[in-house]
Amino acid sequence: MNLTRYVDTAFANPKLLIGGLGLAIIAAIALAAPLLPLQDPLDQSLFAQNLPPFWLPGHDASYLLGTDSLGRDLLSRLVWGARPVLIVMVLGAALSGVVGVIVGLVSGYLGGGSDAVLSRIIEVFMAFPPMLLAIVLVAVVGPGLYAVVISIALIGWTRFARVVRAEVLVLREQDFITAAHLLGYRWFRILFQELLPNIIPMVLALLALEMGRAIVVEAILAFIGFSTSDMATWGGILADGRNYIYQAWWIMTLPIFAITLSVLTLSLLADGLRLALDPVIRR
Amino acid sequence: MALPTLLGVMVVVFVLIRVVPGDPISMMISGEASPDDIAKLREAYGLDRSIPVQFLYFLKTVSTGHLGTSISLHQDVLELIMGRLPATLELAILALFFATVLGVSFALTSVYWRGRWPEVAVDAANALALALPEFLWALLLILLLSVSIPLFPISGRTDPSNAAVFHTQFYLFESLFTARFSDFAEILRHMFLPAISLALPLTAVIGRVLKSSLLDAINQDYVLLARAKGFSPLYVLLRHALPNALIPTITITGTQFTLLVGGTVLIELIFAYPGIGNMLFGAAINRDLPLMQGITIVFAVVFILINICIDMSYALINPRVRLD
Amino acid sequence: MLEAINVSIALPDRSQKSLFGRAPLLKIIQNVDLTVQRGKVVGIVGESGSGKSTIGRSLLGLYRPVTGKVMLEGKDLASLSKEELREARFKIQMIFQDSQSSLNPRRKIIDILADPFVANGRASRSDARNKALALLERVGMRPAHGDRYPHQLSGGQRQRIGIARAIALEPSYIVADEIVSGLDVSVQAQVLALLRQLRAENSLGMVFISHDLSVVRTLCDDVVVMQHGRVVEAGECTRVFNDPRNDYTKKLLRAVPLPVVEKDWLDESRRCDSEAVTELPSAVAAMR
Amino acid sequence: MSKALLQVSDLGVEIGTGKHATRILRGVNLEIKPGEIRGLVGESGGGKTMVGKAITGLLPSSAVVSSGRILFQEQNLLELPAKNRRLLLGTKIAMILQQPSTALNPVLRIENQITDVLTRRLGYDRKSARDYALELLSMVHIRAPERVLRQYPHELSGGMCQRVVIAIAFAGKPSLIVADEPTTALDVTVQFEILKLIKELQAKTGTAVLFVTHDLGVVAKICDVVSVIFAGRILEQGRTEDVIGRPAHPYTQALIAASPRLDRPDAGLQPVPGELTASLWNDAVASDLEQSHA
Repeated sequence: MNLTRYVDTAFANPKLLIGGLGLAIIAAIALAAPLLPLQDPLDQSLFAQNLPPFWLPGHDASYLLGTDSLGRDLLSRLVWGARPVLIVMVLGAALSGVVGVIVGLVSGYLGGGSDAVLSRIIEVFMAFPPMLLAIVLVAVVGPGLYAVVISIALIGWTRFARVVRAEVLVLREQDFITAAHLLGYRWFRILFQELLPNIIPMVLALLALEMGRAIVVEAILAFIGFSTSDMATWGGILADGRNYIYQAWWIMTLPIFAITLSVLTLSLLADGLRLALDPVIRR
Repeated sequence: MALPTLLGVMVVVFVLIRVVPGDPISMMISGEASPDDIAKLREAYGLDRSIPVQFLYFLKTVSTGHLGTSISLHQDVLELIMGRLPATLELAILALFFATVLGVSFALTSVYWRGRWPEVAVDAANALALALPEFLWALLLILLLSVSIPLFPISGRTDPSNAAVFHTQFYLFESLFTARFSDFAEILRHMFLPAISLALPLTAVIGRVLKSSLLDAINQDYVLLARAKGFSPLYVLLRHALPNALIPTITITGTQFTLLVGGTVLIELIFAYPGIGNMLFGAAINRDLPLMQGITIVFAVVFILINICIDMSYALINPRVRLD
Repeated sequence: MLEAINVSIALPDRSQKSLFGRAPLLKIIQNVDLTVQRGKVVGIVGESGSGKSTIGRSLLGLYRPVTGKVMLEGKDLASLSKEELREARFKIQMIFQDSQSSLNPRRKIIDILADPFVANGRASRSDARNKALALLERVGMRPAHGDRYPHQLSGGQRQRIGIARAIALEPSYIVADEIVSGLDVSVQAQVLALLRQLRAENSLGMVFISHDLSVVRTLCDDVVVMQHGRVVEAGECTRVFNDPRNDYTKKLLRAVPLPVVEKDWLDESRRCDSEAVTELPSAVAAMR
Repeated sequence: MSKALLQVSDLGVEIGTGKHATRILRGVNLEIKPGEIRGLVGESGGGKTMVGKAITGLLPSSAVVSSGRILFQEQNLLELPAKNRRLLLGTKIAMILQQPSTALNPVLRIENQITDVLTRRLGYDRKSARDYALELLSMVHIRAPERVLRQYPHELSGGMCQRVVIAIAFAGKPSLIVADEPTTALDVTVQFEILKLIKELQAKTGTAVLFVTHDLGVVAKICDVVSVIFAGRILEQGRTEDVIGRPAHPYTQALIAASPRLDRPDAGLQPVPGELTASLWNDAVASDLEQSHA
């Protein structure tokens, strides 16, 4: 395939293009944070509290997007805040994906007793409010980034498991699986060659969505003070801004904007992936 | 179906209590208690027995309707929860109402005017509502409708100055059914932002699923036949396509509604709304295990009840299920 | 020889399943006898719900009979170990009705045809590819079709791929389940011609399941007529079609609309005339 | 000879617009006289279903009529306002569909599905609508009409469903019924019963029928006249005994030769020659080009 065809394909699916680019930008900002000429995101300044961003009167040129209630530079905090987002997004989604896909595959493919047990476990997990699981987990592990990652996995794996199981149940009844049995294929070939390729596109789309959810869960846990406290987080800025909405509304607006944009990007990516990988829709 | 799930929830809750660091006893007592006292307390709470026996004891207590005593508030857990549960239920039901009304009208609008601008507009709104979780909606709406345009209050269930007397904890329903409309409006105004934030993601799910089921339905032969009877497009859509499209929508609304109820936890915190979700945070911060445990079980029971309701409404609308 | 001896099969009836417990078993076919010789085509005809597909699948060992047994060259399929059954299955293959769902949508045609060789260690990757190309040619398709995905082919082409896959491991018997029912007559004629040719080349024994009596008449040597899970009549095609003895067979034959104009075909009186179908050839002769 | 009930002339239908438009029908001419059964036979992709949908005005939203006229009782349907055209359906023109199991609404009782057309389109009140519904069901030889009225489609067999669909079609005493492959999904013995029923009701009411099918056998048994369609063009038409017995067009001949014959096992099954269909398609596409240049 040559370059122009790649370009054509990309423009034929703008959702995938925008989503993919957006994800790349988030990753790039997170990785490049230490290299950028920014103030220390943790540096406090009592003389520069709740400063507005550059387009509002009363701003300070050295704080482009203003400061929070402790006088920390908001631009810098936003950029550095992308780092925990990246960690949590990748690890959280990957962990939920791996656990969920394995459970879903086993449950759907083996059926019978193991399916009954696994389905029940999924149901039990879904009977808890997700936030409750996260809170209890933080109570066990203690606040921090890894507690956040595990919380995300604890909440997210059921989504993968349910969808994958349902899909495997449908695929299992298709004639091409019967044909595979008749041709003497062994279970690993049936699982990895016949079933898995039919599930992967959906799993990829779910992963993109899950990454978006991971960002939100991280923000929530940081917002209620259960995430890491030695890094700048978007949720942390939110929590700070929540206390000053009437005096300095921009503090909360900035991270909301960042989170919203990232989540939208990832949901576009999910839609784009679904479109791009479906052999029938694609033509 | 429901019982094994509930039992599973009990097991998880029981295990969680045991893995949370810190002996529940040591949290109940002051530092100066003698080892003897501690042993007595352990015995009183059954903690000296083997784990399976403890689990059975725990089940027995729960099955008699006792959820223990709150450590931080020194009150019966069930009483505490029952005092707050109505507020949460009202919020969830109001949100479900918003979501259904908005979602169904979104879907119908975009299918009826498909290929024209209302479809594009509704789809864009839907995609936005779907992508953002209730947490972000709550903060955004606070900024928009409380801070920049001060329309709605951002905390509480009613104004502290409000002297209205309620006989039940269901303030919204009580004021509505006793026709005290100014109280009703006041409470609704307080509930509007939290309910709408909770409702928006579900609105989008209902809108999207119903739309695709409707599009699916209008391509079916029975809709072609209905059109061949010479009915107007609106009648065909509402009478022939909608009932069929509702079947898959109800299933998904069910699972999503449990998510909505789960979402009340955070929304209540953000809006300082006095429901059980807000109470859960207090319990978590105070490490009030009996209270956390009680709230968890109540949430699980509510989830299971919702699923039963969904199954029943599903059977009501789908004649195939009724027979089986 | 592939035989079904007194086979009955019961499957769980999901529609009757209560919330708890198992679904009750429903007898799909009862006491069916069937013999397929190599080089012969046995047609199974019947209307929907007659159990004709179920008997076809039970010949492949996909269902375990409640009574009776399925014998492949003298061996009872149910008595075989899992591994022996796997080996035995290479001798019996299946072609499916729905060509779309019978081919993995995410694999290229060439891989679908090469897999049977690779999976069973019968050929190396590159060898298997050549064998797959040879199969494509045998079913009248071009090598270029190998690079496509199933959804990029027409229904008739997909059905050819299904046939190619079924003959890949050179089985002795093939079960073809309604394989032409979704196809246009012109495509159907091509697929049937292909089947005839393969059967002559490989002395295949074939079970041809169809609701279309005309197709069975043209393709098969023997025919089994099924109704409500039982065999109501069986025998050589010529005999069964020219001299049906069972009332249901007669009713079926009478209901087939031949492309011959008869003004009184729909008349009730004529339907009682059991000679009608056997007389038809002369009616055709008169028209010419 | 009586005057034509329906006269389709030079009907062209396209799917999509602009550069991506694909022609589905290319100048179709078709005439149906009152009270006759006109067969329209062809293979899938030939456009036969589109003719029926163009006549009823139920084309999919992506399809547009690009040329021609559809004169029904001397008014051009294509020039009628959409609403007036819709009001012909259910009263003057009715439809029977291919899949009886999906043609009825799965969540509505049979009673509602029959009476809604009676009350909303034909001016019956509730009471008389029910009586007439019972009458219609006995007309299509359903033995326990009272019970069937209370049932849902999934509780009925395919044949029973198709009888209900036929009852609905005949309810408004239409002058034209478009039957789109009405027996294809049915078992052969049920097909026989349904064909008999259609013929019987058609003879009794004098309704004209456009019978769309792929099955030459069915055409031979039920149609008075037949048109053969391929690549969106009518290749041959005439009295059924002529077209089936002495086909003039090579495509019709090939189609007949390809059909398996219960009565003559050694005949039939001659694959339609690829050159023939290819040249027909080429002709069709060439005519498209000519038209777009003109």
